[in-house]
Amino acid sequence: MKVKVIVTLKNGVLDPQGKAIQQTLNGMNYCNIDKVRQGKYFDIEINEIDENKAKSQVEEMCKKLLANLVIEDYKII
Amino acid sequence: MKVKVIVTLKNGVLDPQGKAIQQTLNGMNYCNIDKVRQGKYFDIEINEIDENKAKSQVEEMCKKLLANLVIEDYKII
Amino acid sequence: MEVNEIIAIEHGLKKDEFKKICDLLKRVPNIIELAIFSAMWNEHCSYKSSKKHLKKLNTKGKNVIQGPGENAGVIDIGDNDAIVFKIESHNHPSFIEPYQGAATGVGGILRDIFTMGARPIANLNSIHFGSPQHKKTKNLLRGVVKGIGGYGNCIGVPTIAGQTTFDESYNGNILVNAMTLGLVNKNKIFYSKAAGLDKPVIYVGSKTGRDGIHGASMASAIFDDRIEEKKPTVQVGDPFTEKLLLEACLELMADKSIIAIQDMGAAGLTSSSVEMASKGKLGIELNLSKIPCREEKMTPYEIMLSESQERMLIVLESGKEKKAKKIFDKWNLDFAVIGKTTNTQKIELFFENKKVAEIPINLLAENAPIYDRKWKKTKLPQKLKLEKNLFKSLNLTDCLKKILASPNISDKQWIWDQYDHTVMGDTIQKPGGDAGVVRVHGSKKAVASTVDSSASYCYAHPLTGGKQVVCESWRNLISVGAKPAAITNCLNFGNPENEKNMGEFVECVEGITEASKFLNFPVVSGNVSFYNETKGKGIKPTPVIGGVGVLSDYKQILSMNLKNIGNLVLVIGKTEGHLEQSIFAKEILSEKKGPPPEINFFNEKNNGETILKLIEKNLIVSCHDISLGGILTSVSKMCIKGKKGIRINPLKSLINKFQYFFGEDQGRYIIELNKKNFDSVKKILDQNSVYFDNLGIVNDNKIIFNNDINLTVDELKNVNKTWLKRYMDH
Amino acid sequence: MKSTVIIFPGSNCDRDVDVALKKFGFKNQMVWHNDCSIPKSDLIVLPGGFSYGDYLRCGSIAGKSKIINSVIDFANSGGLVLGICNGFQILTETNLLPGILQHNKYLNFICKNVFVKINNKENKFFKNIKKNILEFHIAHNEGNYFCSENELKSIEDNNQIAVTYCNHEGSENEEYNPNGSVKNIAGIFNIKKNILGMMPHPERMIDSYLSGEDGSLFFENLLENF
Ligand SMILES: Nc1ncnc2c1ncn2[C@@H]1O[C@H](COP(=O)(O)OP(=O)(O)O)[C@@H](O)[C@H]1O
Ligand SMILES: [Mg+2]
Repeated sequence: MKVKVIVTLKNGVLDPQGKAIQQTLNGMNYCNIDKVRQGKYFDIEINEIDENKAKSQVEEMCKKLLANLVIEDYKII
Repeated sequence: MKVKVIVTLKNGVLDPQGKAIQQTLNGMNYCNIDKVRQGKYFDIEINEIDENKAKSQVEEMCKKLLANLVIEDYKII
Repeated sequence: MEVNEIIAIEHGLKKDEFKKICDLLKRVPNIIELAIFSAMWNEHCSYKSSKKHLKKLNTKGKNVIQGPGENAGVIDIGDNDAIVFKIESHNHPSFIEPYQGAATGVGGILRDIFTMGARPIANLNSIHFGSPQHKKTKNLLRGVVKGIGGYGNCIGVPTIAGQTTFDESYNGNILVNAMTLGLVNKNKIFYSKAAGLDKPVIYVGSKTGRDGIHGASMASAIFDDRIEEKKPTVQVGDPFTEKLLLEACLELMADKSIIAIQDMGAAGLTSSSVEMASKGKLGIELNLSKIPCREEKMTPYEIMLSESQERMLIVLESGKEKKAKKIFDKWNLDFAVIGKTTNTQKIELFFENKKVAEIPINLLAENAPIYDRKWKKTKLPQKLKLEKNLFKSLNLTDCLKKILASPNISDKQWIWDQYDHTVMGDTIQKPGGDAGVVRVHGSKKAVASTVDSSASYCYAHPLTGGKQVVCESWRNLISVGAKPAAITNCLNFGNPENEKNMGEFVECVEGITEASKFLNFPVVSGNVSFYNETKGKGIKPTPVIGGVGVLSDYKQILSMNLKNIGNLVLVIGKTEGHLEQSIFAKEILSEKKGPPPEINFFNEKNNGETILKLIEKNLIVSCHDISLGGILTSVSKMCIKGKKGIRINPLKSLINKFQYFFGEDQGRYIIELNKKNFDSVKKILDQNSVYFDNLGIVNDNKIIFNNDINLTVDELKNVNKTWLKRYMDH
Repeated sequence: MKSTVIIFPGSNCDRDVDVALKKFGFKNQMVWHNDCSIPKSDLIVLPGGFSYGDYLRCGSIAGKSKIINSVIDFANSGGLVLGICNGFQILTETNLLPGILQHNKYLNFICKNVFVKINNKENKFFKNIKKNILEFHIAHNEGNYFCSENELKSIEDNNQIAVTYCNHEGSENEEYNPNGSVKNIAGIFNIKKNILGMMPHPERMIDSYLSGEDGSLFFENLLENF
């Protein structure tokens, strides 16, 4: 099955790429864009039919590799 | 309001990062991981209360800046 | 699918070409065969419009080990060391997807170099964009620079020099040319000529995906409004895998297992397999079911046309498969035995146990069409009569500032700060000099390299322009103290089916040939990129010359930075004040007509060689060639780089000061020397009948000329440094 | 003195640092990431480059390689470990050093000379270097040091800041911060000061024909302190 994960920077962690995108958008006349934060998205194909098992395995992988918990949060969607 | 966007590589476009991550996970004894594709995630705060308007504006931004439609697809979630 | 004329045309073939294919084969090709023909007969692979003229190039020289025709050229630099180098274009893909287009351009040229057994030691790039005001320019520039850096930095090869220009003729068709130099033991060079029967054919590197299918035809397709439709053909580069492939190939090459090796570049597996067989006068049999594929259900058609990056084809000695596989396993790369060499002189493809294509190799290579395209000569434009009062309202200081801040003269550090130029620990002249210089690791020697082009000169008069670019390359090498050795060339032109564009090509090649013969500066490799046009409008003819020179002792390297207060500064070579086609004419007079400056081969050679003598005898401490913007621009750069000023002597010349200071006469240099060496320098210059002017004396921090100029070097620097940075930041 | 340089797939400064170590008298050996053990050494160097393509996060995948446990054991038993650039990123990803290196603030790769101030000389890495300000060379895309406020406090309390970006006179203005690092941090130690991670590449500054020679001071001193 497929498991989808989003990894985002924790609140308060500077996101230079997000900021640059926001500024570019403002420069392109999208003046109502107040904030952009960039994160990562993963599409994981896992050979496992039990949804709960798959998700808990992905959760483990997030903690061990996919996210750096010092600055990032993850969310399985 | 907040609009969330996922930008992924089109099917068939090489994803070297995803490949490296998959191999690493396999090496960490997650042998049932068949494929990983990495994409980008954006959290956009837009000063607009009408959801439809906000989304259609973000859609425009995706086409113009956030995604390179040559190799990427986008999805507003 | 039944193949017919319409399908052939969709594959980029002309009607009569399709007819010729059917005649040669004595049947209608199937779709796979058609695809193979279309790829091999494409301009990009067959050189069908250029071949006739490229034959004229001067490719011979004492130091030439390998001229054009291999993956790259090779020159001997002594002590068993050889330098492998080549330049290649990635123009069309970079316009469509600047990051990946430029990145895979760098990846491609790197593979050409290490395919020959050489470790890459330096990268260069020549990039040309539309007018800064054009809406696409900024993003294209940003993407291209990031792509070049992204690939080169990751693989760990320093980018040591380059060239960046802006001209509206590139608005709809940018140019991205990438050059790589590699170092190899001259007895351990690898070639692409297959030899021996029943030898295993090996596929290594990345898996094959559907990337870039029809890429080679795209590179030769004129851009039009339907460009969006061509998008999915862009490839994505993976520099990490390339780094592994580089190390794995060099490891395998250390042993005698490889008979022939060829990277899969344009037209991927098709051109690499056909070329290897063709060179060895052999046949080749491939089992496409064995190809490592990234995606499911790839068809033979897709496999043969895929331009997935980071792949190599190898003909191995029989029995070495296991050993080779072990190396590629270690580097975590795909490895597959996919076929063998045969005596059929055919390419035969099998898929799922069926033969799916069979074509005699010679039909694809030797029998590919060659065209003698019609071309038109460009007349030398008349000299302009520049009236005196044109200059009356001008002021030297303003002109200098305007020129230093103009897009083509402004400092390009914003670009090369993003390129790792110091990795490998041997860069002794970083970008910003006349040529980049890297030491030959572990030896006394060093190699200098530069890329140059002069599209305005070539546009005004292609013959003169062609000569000029070669001479400029030669001068840039001399200026860092290197002995010019050989060149590579990337010929970026418009549509060869257009007589004017074809004429530009023919005459530029003629000019390049004449200069290269006179200077004994042979062409050892190169690349042609035609169809650089949008909506019927071609780019200015832009032959890019990549020059390579050698320093026998790296300690003799010279930079353009002014060194010591009180030193004398001389202009070498005669200044006639040629303003037509100069930066001054364009930026100050808004004048685009007139001939480019003439080339005097004798002076060119004599001046250059005399400068090398001065360097050898340690008589001068800095040197810079005079190019765009003339004397004043060049000396200003020497001031900025050296953080020193100059007091310029009153002029003794008969021409007016604008002509003297901004004229772009060729064959000139500026040198700096200690006063005490003046007599020795003068003696050598006189003995060699080299003309020189006393330009001035180095001072602390001001550039001063009569009452006309009184600027601090910091002011100059600001003017020169801000344009690009500001442009990119806003 | 024996040193070991670990090569990861994608390392590209491994040869450069090998050359530098040998030039200043180390007996250096190279160890492949897939090896399981490290021969006896006095110093382990994690070199610069793009280990595993810098994919996911710089240094994150190298942090899962086979050899890394031996590096961790070596470090925990007090052995000297130096991470340069990508090596620094690997050290933070393995939690041998606190914090993380993010994308440069101005989003571009930067390759240039910078000045750094030595903040702490009570350790083997900088002990007898006479100068307080060194001219070093950086070349990175992700050198923007970040850590939480609590962490920063503990780093400061424990004197873990090794080198900070500054100008030639030692001013630590934001203007001289090339990548946006917290407190201009260019390099940090662990608490015990046997592990140093830093973004600058001393191995690129080891003779007068290169970008400078202050790297020589660094390596000479390192050898002396054994
Ligand atoms: N795209 C580039 N890549 C690397 N270096 C570049 C690039 N563009 C310009 N440079 C560097 O900037 C220097 C100055 O370039 P340019 O302004 O064309 O001066 P010049 O006319 O003296 O050659 C070049 O010698 C080159 O080393
Ligand atoms: Mg020059």
